[in-house]
Amino acid sequence: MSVIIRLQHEAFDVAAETAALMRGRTDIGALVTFTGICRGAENGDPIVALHLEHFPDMAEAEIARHVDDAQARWPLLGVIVIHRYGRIVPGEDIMMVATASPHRQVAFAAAEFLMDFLKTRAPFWKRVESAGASSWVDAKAEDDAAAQRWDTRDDAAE
Amino acid sequence: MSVIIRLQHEAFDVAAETAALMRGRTDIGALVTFTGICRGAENGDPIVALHLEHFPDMAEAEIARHVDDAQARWPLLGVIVIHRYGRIVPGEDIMMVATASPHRQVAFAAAEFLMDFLKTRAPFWKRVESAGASSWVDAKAEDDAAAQRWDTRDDAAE
Amino acid sequence: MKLRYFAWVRERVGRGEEEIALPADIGTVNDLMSWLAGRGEEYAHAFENPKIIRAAIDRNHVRPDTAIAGAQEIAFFPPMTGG
Amino acid sequence: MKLRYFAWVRERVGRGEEEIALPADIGTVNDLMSWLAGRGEEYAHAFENPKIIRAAIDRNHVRPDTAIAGAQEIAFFPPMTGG
Repeated sequence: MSVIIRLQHEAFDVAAETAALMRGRTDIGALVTFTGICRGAENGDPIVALHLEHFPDMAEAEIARHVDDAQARWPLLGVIVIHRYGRIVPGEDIMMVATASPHRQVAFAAAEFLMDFLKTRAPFWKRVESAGASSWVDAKAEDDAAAQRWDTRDDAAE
Repeated sequence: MSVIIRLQHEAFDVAAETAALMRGRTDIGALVTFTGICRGAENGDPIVALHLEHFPDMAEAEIARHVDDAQARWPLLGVIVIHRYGRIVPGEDIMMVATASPHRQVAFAAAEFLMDFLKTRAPFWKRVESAGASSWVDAKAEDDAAAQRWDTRDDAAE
Repeated sequence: MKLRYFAWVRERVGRGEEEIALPADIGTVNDLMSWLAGRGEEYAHAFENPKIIRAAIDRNHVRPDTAIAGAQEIAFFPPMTGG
Repeated sequence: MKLRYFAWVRERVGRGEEEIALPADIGTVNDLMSWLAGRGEEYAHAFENPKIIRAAIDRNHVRPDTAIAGAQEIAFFPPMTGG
């Protein structure tokens, strides 16, 4: 399986990343990509930018653990996870996940699985910069609930 | 909402299509794309090409009905459905779905919903061209089951 | 009445569409498939297992027990395999 | 022992990391948070509600009742909001 995990400040190009994953292969029948984009408002209030803080080594290790877990659950042929950090303005991409498989259900399930874990377990924190103010984004209970639906073992740290 | 539905023989460019959907917008926080790709083998046997036959007017109407249904279920900001017909060789894209929303769960759910219905209700038929033979692809019971999970009313024609 | 055939139904019937004047006593889609099956060897082959054939009236999926009264166009085809 | 702080825990403590010699009687992550809360106003503020603070030992998520024996590095941070 082809796995790419990258943490970077720079913008990424979803098409170039997935093209590299697919190149020369004819065993992939389904490709799902998720792109998370910085919105121009949070809870109705306009924002100037998001600042993403992260814990570099742990983030990479934690993502790799969940990619391994996804591989153990489903017959995946390729996975890409790219997550940006630093200052990101509205309209810019924040992160992407791509999953490739022979069949669509596997690709969708793995992409949702990885997203649910990135939201709740990958050590990234969003701070909102708005006109004259700055505040940390609160974690959402619905994200924890979404991640818990994949739990089959009682090894969650939260 | 921005909706693009296209049936065409020509190849499409997922990145160009989604870029057009996102252009100038800052309300989209989540973009999910699904790409269906022609594999080089079906059930372990190598194939030369897929031939996609379709019922043009009905296909477009049927896809539009399911896009309307998806919009009624979820707060979508954009949907793209492009499906090719004619001869397609291994490694080429067959079809794509893209769904855009403020939040990821909606984008994932709508993309899966549209895929399940495209598989079972959109009038397309795949014929496999292999060395010296040609055969129609059988419908899969698992695709019907996948589509039925969205049924809340008893209006399915099958 | 315009009839249309797709995929292996089309291949077996030997044409993609035709105009046919139907007898007045054909009530449902199922009745129409039975009547078509009696029109010759190629139709008998195409409609030998009507349970696996899907139908659309005026580009809407319909059940086999749907009345055909008022239909402009009826299409017959195998279960779909797009996507 | 190396301690690391992220997001508003870092902002309240006033630094991103530090080396600290811990008393021998600190058994768990929870014990460590209680002890840190007693180190001054900024720590008291950071750890005023330990229930909402997450911890990682050597870059693995751990529960608050996890023993810290053998840890090289312990990190404290709010619930994550990436993705």
